[in-house]
Amino acid sequence: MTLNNVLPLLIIFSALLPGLLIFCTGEQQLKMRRSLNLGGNAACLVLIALLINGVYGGEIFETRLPLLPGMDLVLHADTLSLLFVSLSGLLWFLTTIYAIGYLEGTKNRSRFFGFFSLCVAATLGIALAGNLITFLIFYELLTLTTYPLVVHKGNSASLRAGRVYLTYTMIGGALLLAGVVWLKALAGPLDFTATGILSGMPELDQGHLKIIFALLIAGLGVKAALFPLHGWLPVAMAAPAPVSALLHAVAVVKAGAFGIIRVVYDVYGIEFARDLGLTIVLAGLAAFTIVYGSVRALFENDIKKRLAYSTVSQVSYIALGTAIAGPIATIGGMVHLVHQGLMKITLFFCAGNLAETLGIHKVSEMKGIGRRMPLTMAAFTVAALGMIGLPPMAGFVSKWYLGMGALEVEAYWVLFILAASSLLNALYFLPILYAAWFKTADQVLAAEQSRAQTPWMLLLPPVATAALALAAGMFANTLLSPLSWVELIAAREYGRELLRIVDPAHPSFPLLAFVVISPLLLAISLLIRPLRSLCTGLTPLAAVPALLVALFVSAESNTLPGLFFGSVLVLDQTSQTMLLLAAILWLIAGIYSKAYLAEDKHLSHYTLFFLLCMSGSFGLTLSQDLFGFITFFTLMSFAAYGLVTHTGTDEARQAGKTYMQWVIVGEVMLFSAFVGLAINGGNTLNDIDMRAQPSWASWLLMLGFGIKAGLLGTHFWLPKAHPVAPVPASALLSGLMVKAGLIGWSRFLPLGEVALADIGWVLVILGLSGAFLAAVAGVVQQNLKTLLAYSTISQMGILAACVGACLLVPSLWPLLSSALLLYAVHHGLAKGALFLSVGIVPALFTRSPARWLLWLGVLIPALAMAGLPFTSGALAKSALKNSVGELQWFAQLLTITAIGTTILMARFVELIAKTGRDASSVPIKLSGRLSTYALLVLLVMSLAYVIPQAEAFIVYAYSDKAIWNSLWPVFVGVTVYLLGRSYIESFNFNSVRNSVATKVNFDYDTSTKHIEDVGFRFNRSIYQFKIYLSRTTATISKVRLTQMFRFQVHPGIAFMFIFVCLVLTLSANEHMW
Amino acid sequence: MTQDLLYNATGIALFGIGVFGAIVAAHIIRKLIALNIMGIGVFMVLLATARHGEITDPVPHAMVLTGIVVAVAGTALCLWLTLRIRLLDDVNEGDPQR
Amino acid sequence: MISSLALSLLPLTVGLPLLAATVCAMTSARRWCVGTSVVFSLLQLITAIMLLLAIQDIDADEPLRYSLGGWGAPLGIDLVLNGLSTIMLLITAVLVVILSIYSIGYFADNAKAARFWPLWWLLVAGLNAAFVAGDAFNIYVALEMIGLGAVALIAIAGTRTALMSALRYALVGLLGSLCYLFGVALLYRVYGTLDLVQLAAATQAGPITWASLALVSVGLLLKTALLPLHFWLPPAHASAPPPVSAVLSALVVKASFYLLIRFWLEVLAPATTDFAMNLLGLLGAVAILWGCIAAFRTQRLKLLVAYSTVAQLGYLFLLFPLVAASDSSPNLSNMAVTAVVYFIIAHALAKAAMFLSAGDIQLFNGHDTIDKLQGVARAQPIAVLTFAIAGVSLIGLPPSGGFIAKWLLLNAAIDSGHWVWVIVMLAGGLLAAVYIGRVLNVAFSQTTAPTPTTTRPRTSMSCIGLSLALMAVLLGFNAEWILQLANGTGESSVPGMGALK
Amino acid sequence: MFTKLEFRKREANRRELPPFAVYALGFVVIVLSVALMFSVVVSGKAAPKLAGLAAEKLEASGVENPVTAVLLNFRSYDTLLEIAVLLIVAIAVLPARSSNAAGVAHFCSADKQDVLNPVLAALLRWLVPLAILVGGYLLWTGAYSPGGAFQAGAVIAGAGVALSLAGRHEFLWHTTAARIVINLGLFVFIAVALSNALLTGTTLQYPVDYAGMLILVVEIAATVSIAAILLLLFTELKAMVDAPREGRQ
Amino acid sequence: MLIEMLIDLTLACGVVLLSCLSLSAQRVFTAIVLYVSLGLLTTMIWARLNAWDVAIAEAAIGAGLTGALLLVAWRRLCDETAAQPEA
Repeated sequence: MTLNNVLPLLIIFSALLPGLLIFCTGEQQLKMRRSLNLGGNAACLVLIALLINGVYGGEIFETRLPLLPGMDLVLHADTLSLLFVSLSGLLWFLTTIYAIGYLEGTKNRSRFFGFFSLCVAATLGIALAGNLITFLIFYELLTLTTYPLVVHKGNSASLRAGRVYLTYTMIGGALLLAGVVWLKALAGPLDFTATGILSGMPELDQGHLKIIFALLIAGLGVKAALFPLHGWLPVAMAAPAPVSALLHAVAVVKAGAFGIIRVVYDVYGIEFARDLGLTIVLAGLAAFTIVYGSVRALFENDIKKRLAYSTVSQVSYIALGTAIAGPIATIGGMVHLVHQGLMKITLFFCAGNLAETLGIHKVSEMKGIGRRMPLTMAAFTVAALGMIGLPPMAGFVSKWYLGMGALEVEAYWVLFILAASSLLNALYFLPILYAAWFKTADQVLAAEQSRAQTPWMLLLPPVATAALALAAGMFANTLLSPLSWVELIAAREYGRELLRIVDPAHPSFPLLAFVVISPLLLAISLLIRPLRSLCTGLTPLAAVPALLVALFVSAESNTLPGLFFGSVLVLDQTSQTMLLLAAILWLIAGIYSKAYLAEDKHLSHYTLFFLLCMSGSFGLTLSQDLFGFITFFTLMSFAAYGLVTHTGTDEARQAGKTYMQWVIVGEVMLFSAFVGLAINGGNTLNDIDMRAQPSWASWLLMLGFGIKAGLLGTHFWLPKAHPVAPVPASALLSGLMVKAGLIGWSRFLPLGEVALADIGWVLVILGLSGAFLAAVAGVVQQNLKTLLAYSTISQMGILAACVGACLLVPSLWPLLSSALLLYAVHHGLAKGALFLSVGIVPALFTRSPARWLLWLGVLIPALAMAGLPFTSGALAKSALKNSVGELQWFAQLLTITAIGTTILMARFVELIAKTGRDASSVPIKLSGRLSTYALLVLLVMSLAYVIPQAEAFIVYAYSDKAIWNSLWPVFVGVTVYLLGRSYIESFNFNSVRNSVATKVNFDYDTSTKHIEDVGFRFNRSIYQFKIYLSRTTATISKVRLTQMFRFQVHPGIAFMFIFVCLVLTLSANEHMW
Repeated sequence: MTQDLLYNATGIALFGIGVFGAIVAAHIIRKLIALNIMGIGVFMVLLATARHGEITDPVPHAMVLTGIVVAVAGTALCLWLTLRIRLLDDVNEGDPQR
Repeated sequence: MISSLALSLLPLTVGLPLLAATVCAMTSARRWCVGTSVVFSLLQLITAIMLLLAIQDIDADEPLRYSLGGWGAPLGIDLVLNGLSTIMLLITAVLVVILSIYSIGYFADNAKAARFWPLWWLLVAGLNAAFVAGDAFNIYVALEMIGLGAVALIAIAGTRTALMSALRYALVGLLGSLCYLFGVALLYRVYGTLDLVQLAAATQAGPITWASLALVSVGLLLKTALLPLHFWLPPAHASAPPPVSAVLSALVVKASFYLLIRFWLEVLAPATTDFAMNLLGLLGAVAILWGCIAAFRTQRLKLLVAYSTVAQLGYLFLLFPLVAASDSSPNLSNMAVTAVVYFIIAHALAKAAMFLSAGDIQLFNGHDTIDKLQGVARAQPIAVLTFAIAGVSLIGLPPSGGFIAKWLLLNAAIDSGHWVWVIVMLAGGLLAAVYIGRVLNVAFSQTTAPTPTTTRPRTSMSCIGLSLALMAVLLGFNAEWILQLANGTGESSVPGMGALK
Repeated sequence: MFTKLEFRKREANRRELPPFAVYALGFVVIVLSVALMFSVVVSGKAAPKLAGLAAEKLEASGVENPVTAVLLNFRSYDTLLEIAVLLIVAIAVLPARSSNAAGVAHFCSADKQDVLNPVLAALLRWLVPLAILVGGYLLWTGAYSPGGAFQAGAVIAGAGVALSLAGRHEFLWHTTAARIVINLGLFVFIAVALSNALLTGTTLQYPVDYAGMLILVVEIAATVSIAAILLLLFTELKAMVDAPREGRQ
Repeated sequence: MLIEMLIDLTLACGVVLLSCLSLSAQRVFTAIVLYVSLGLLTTMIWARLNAWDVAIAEAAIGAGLTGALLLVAWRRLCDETAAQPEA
């Protein structure tokens, strides 16, 4: 009896003994009970640590107790079991703390904690079970020990829950038992082996094995809540919150999922199961469950029930990953075991906190809750975003590997499922977050506006798990992260070595990382109340490191192997230029904001999003790895939502909503595309073979970044979102953030390497049409910022067209890329300046003599946009034209676009004159804005000439031909504008405005009716759903359902989705061909 | 041999009659009588078996003796239970009148 | 040598309880009875353990025999000890120790105690006599002892229902034992011996053997309460005092089942047919399902437990078709026998625990109407826990003796390819979960009614029930040891089985 | 079956089953009985092996009546258990011991001063001693010829029944003496059986020389107990019958 | 031999007849009386079967005592006249 022989047993006893002892403690012996509980916890964790250490070193831990002849009770610690064991042990610890706080002063606590510990003991047993019989024993034990917890409250709802729970699990248990016995009869002792027991026994009847598989999966599927067997889970929500947390995140559902993994891998053996044709069925079932659970969650108003359906959906990821049958998918499924556990337990903790502290049980009651319980909701947010699968949260890692795994075995449909699930997750989680953070509270809550008092015992666990969920994704590549561990498991399951190639870390100071992190650090310190005003003041400084790096550092590269999947930040010539642009714009916008929003009540919120966005912007500029790029991209996109909606007007909300929908769609597309990229190499750009990029991935990249870049057809959000933000934020959005799309294209499309004619043509056509049409649309606008937004679309159209041109003719790329950068810098600065000028309009109409100087300041960027010679615009445009080589028609078209731009700019100036006169009466202190603005204008004039990319083009820009080419469109444009001016005016004021107004009104109405009030909507939809289900035929209810969807999903999104689906399907087919 | 067969047959008949009576009769005393008749049938088979011309097998005799005593014990117990039930019933019936 | 010495203790298995009974009957003072009973129950346990050691020590194919009076079969009477009977003796001894301790607390009343203790020991003597019997007629007397003793014990409860069900039980018992005796008489007539081993050696299939097999079976089935003949069981078991109910369900019905095994698989094995065996199995299957349904429908807790006994007895009868199916492999039939032995033990412990807890609940609440038992889990946690744990074993969930038993049965059924029985067993488990879940659901609900003022049963008594339930669970971990016993001597316990086909 | 038990006076011979079932049952019983008879006729009959054996071993048994030999020597274990069966019923029926009667040593009293029918009284005066005498004779002669403990006990019990019916005497079953008398048979039997085990090494094996005497001892004790128990059964039932209608408890 | 046969036959028929009568008797009392007679007749059969011990026991216990017990019980259960005065 060495330690190795008893350690697994000891672990179980560390939970079992406290449980049994707790039963003996009296109701009032608080200290006794707590010390028993926590002592057991601590012992368990220590033992687990020992075990992990040992298993990592390759030792064998096995307890074998004879049970029946030829049937032992085996506890065996392998890598897979350790995954589950450490998850259970850790979460047990946290849940215990939570439960102690949650049940303070209630009845029957001894019973509760006793069964609680027993439940954990059973879970640990499941994890450590070394053969199917032992597994079965603990599996049933788990059923039994959880029953008293489910009915703990003793009211009719929980009794019903208990009954339903027992019914399901008993039937499941019986099926499992039948399967196990049968298998035992066929195959003997059933000890788990890494490559499967049955794969070594080809002589067995395959028909029998199939039936047995069905029995086993049905039995396990009950706990794992696979589709037709999930009914107990939402009902079981009647249990106390710690129980829900434990049941849903760790014990019960995971036990089922874990069992499925065991059966597929260690009993049948994955290859064998695949050969039997079993995994495909399982995968189909899991996929259906994923979608089904999400859809059901959408219609639940009760928070815990929504979470329950979410669990139904998420747990099936594990089954899906298991069933896809490839090493990478396996990693995805198994790692989701841990990740989903961390995230879902956080959500349930938070739901419990809400119920406990404020008595909130419904989604509709969550308005403004973020201010009352910021920590709780922060944890909730992290977990919810992780559930959606947003990087860098843990959920992303799971989905990433699932997606890759699916591609590995060419199961393209799985990507659809993942995409659909992400969308649906977003649909049911984001409204909650929106309501919690961005809405004002109802009267009831508003009455007690103070911050809610939640005991630390209830707060610590969710915050800790949320942090873990975040860390599991962020530091996925570290030694002890779930992912690394799972990779070890997968390597053993498949009998091969999956060595990850990680560059050794440089001991040098991670300068680039510091650039990215400094805004984040400031954002975090912003959360600390005493530091808040100081931090707000320091905001612009966050961009200083970036500026310094962009100016004074050449060619630097940081590799952080622990971060993400190995983060690589590279400062090369391209990114340096972009970083420079970004740093300048952020610095200036930061200073400008200080002045612009000096009296804003919610300045700290603005600053928070501002900083996050800044970090994302820097990060994506520098990131050379997929995970890092998409993380920062996401960070920027989501944080920008806060900027867009900052003013809090209805218009802003509406715009924010549209923006968010597009962002999500874009995220999903990019996710799929990146998965497609990653499958052909690795995580960093160096590893990826761009030439082998699948065409569907290219399409998705084109579209996904196109959304960000405002490509025609995906631009709808842009003219809504850009104008409604505060002026500096608009400047950033239009000047800088849209460039993220450009960066994405240039970094991930196989530019300069492969000709992708179809995509190239589409980009060119869409880009150029966008350039023209947006100009037309912009001209008729009344709002200055909207006009500028259209201008942005137009300009980005030009850039997109250039990218398209590169795809048509790869040889153009080396030159054109520089030109594009130049253009981007020019446009970023000029557009930023134009937007900022909107904020200084009142100053234009003062009586100060300096106002003429100011007018000049406004005109300079406008003219630069138009491309008047000697401006940065002229330089940029000529650079473009000169780099398109033989595509002369393209150059011509580019020249013509300048006409449109000129018209737009002319219109802009006139509008300023018009609106300024009206607004001039309002006295505002503008000195801060003005100084910043002046600085920017100076940069507009100068910067384009000094960046390295400009060198090559300056020569061209000052040839006569070039000057002429840039001059005549301006003349034409100004002339056309002056000619058509009156027509535009009448057009505006007479006909279109009415229709536009009605349209806006209509939008507004629908939004108030159906979208404004999230809770009401959900309430109503549930109510209607039930009514219709009971009273009318199925067809009518179907109609109703589609109606509801119509209001939730923007038609554009629906269109996009279908479009993406089509493209993917086609490309899949192509692949098959 | 004929005597043997005769009493065997009679025993079987008695047993059958007893079974029939024990199942069919409702009154407890009749049931007990029927059971006792069954017993007699069994004993008759045993005793008839015991007779082998001149020699008599004492073992069945001993068995029957034991059987008789057991039968009377069982009968007595049943009757005692019956009477106790009856007494309880009488008490319960009497109560409301008082 | 040691074993032969221990073997000479065999008559003590009957003698000790009888002696205890006379002592108790003569003194009739409660404290004397209690003292005697404790001493004798321990002595009996020691005897059983020594016998167990002895039989493990001896590696004989033949069962051990002890000729009473030194005459030897067929003239004299032999006692027979094999693995199966040793296990039955042991489980009896264990249960008697525990239930005796419980009864000390339960029968605090002098008058009842004076009646209870002698009857208790006489019943135990009858059980032990049946387990070690090697003589057909001796079995008859033992059956009568068991039957009448059980009736008398039920009657101690003194309520009208109890008396009524006791009377019915007595009548059924008499009918059954007369049938049995008739069968024995016919056997004696044909084969000229009463010794079971000699009978086993002599029997041949034939009309008269069939007839006697039928009669013996009907008699024993009446006492074992197989489905159509079960009508007397639920009220009798439900209305008896708890320790009596416990022993009735745990041991008394098992005694007659044990004899059935002996007759079907050993003594009259040549006369059995597959059809008859399957018929028994079919009845058992129906009993499982019907018993569970009846248990679910009943309103009273103790009746529920009693119906559950009917259902559980059904499992035992699945032995016969499984043995019948295992024509070619003695291994398989051994497995089935082992499974059933395990089932008997597990059920004995669990059901005893369940009756004790049901008795506790009834005592505390003053009634045992299930629907009115809201909140019992709070008022009597130990009793409910006992009920639940015992329920786990009855359902056949791991880790419990019931699970191992069911596992073995399922294994046997699957190995022999009998899917019907597999389904029945699984369905039975589920149905059992349904009726046990029903009770637990009520028990865990919140009370609205005020707590009854009836005296609370002593915690120590509740703990005894709990200890039984825990033993039933622990049995799930110690399976191998018991199985070795049942299996190692299993071949000798049923020697007819090898020659069955 | 057995669910509609009838306790009352009911002239018609009521049945538990519906008529159809009764006829069906009758038919089945007749068929089965005939089949049974047939099978008995068909199958042979074993040679009287045990009869010979018994006769052979009779000498060693200590008695000359083969039935007694079987009952109390060859198969005395059955008899032992049989007495236990009787004891079960006795204890079940035995009235509870009342506290005030704890010290009473005698269980038969003639305190009741009811006026008896003189004829009956006279009869009793003769009958009881005669019965006891006959009982004693049967007991004694059981060793040689038909008779024995059971018969003797029954006859003596009959005397007791007569006494009880006469109403003059009352048997106080709740006394310790009564309990001892009832238990005596079983106790002595076990004592002898176990002492035999010490003497001969085998339970219930009498030492050949003392067999007759020991059997007699056992028989006497058994007779006393059997008589007492049978009497107890009768008197208890009678006492319940005589109990006032509103019940005894 | 023949006479013996006849005696046996008569006894057998008598026993069967009596048992039938006893079980089909209208009144319980009659049934009991018939049963006692049956017991006595059985005693004769036992004697015919050379089972004297059994015969004595049957007479004393089987017929006598059982009959007495049945009658006693009958008085309480069915005999209204005996019970009436006490009520």
